[in-house]
Amino acid sequence: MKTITVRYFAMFREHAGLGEETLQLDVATALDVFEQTRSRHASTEPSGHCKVAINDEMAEWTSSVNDGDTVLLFPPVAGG
Amino acid sequence: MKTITVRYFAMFREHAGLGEETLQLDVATALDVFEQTRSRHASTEPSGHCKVAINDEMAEWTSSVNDGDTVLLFPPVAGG
Amino acid sequence: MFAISDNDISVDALREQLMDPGAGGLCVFEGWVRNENEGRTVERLEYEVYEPLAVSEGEKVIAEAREQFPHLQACCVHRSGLLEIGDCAVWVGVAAPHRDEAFKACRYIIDQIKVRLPIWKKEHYLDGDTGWVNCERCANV
Amino acid sequence: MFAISDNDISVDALREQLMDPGAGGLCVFEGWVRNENEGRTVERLEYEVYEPLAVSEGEKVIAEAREQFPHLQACCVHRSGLLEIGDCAVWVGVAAPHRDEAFKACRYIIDQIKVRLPIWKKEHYLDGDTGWVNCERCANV
Repeated sequence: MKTITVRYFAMFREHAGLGEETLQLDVATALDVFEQTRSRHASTEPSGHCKVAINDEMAEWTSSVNDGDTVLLFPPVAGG
Repeated sequence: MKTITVRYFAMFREHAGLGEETLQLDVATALDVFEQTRSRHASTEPSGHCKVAINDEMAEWTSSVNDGDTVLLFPPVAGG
Repeated sequence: MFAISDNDISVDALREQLMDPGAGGLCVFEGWVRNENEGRTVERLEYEVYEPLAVSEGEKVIAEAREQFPHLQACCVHRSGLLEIGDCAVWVGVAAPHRDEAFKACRYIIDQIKVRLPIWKKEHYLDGDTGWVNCERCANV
Repeated sequence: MFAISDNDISVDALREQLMDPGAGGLCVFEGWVRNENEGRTVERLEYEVYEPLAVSEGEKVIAEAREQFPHLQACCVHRSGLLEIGDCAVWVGVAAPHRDEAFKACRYIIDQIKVRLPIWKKEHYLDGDTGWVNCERCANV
């Protein structure tokens, strides 16, 4: 088990009802975090449309997460 | 012979030493006017790089000119 | 230079910042808040921005444009917070020796900014409803 | 709207004129007077414009852009007379529902204006010489 801080943005934050939480998760990759918290961010959006960052660096879904990492889950962006 | 008013612009005006003159010319087309006044606008520029207007309407080199027309000879343009 | 702004974008100041006696052209793109999206009347708009990553990713986009088109000056500011119809949501300006690179670099920057930066747009509709743009599926659960 | 101006172009007023609650984007191109052309130092620049035909041909270019890309607002002003380094020689603005047509129409207008309008540019060089741009061959006789 790893201690992971998960941050939710925009729609994900509204569905989770909170911006951030620290969880004990059995995860290897960013995608694992996305899937294990899916019910909280109430998303059926495929991960391909979403983005992820780890410790304030843009990351891939296949990026590995380590104990103590902060994982940021971004729903589909819409700048401009 | 036709009475044609010829107007010179930019470099053509500077070489002609005047902006406008009325000439008696034996001409059928705008190109004829260009060629018969070539020494005045001191141009070796091919007509293809230049433009012509007749009576304030853009015209083709093959456009015919009539007695009393004003022919405007434009050296290569450079807007913008 | 890339920045996020909570206040009205100072279009004139940004334009002046790009002035350069060696530049022959400036291409600017401004994104404005429209009164309509996909058939619904929009009353106002809200941008949520995760600023640390939006800024670093925005700077990266500008650096990429400068790599592809050397000798250009580029600048972009994106709004956050609540915007009204007609407000400027994003300003991109590129000054370059010639117009071709100014247009291409400006287009590159706005295209990338729209898809890469952690910025989300919530529309407030006339009927009181709200919706996150680009997030129809996650909104439907 | 196309116009020739003997004075500084009022960039802000032109931009405001294009504002439209249905427009999602504005693309602007400004041509600036550079301090250099083909390796020679330019001190200032002079535009000669044959206004009646420049205006009618400029209006035609804008009408063509509006035919290709419906629903856009477009405006262009070109300077005449003496300009200094850094001055704005031409301003083209296009507001449209989406950015793709704004960019394409703006590019179409400036490209056509540069080659079709009866406007001539005389450069005044640092060494006191002058030259008509694009007219190297006729200058050599």
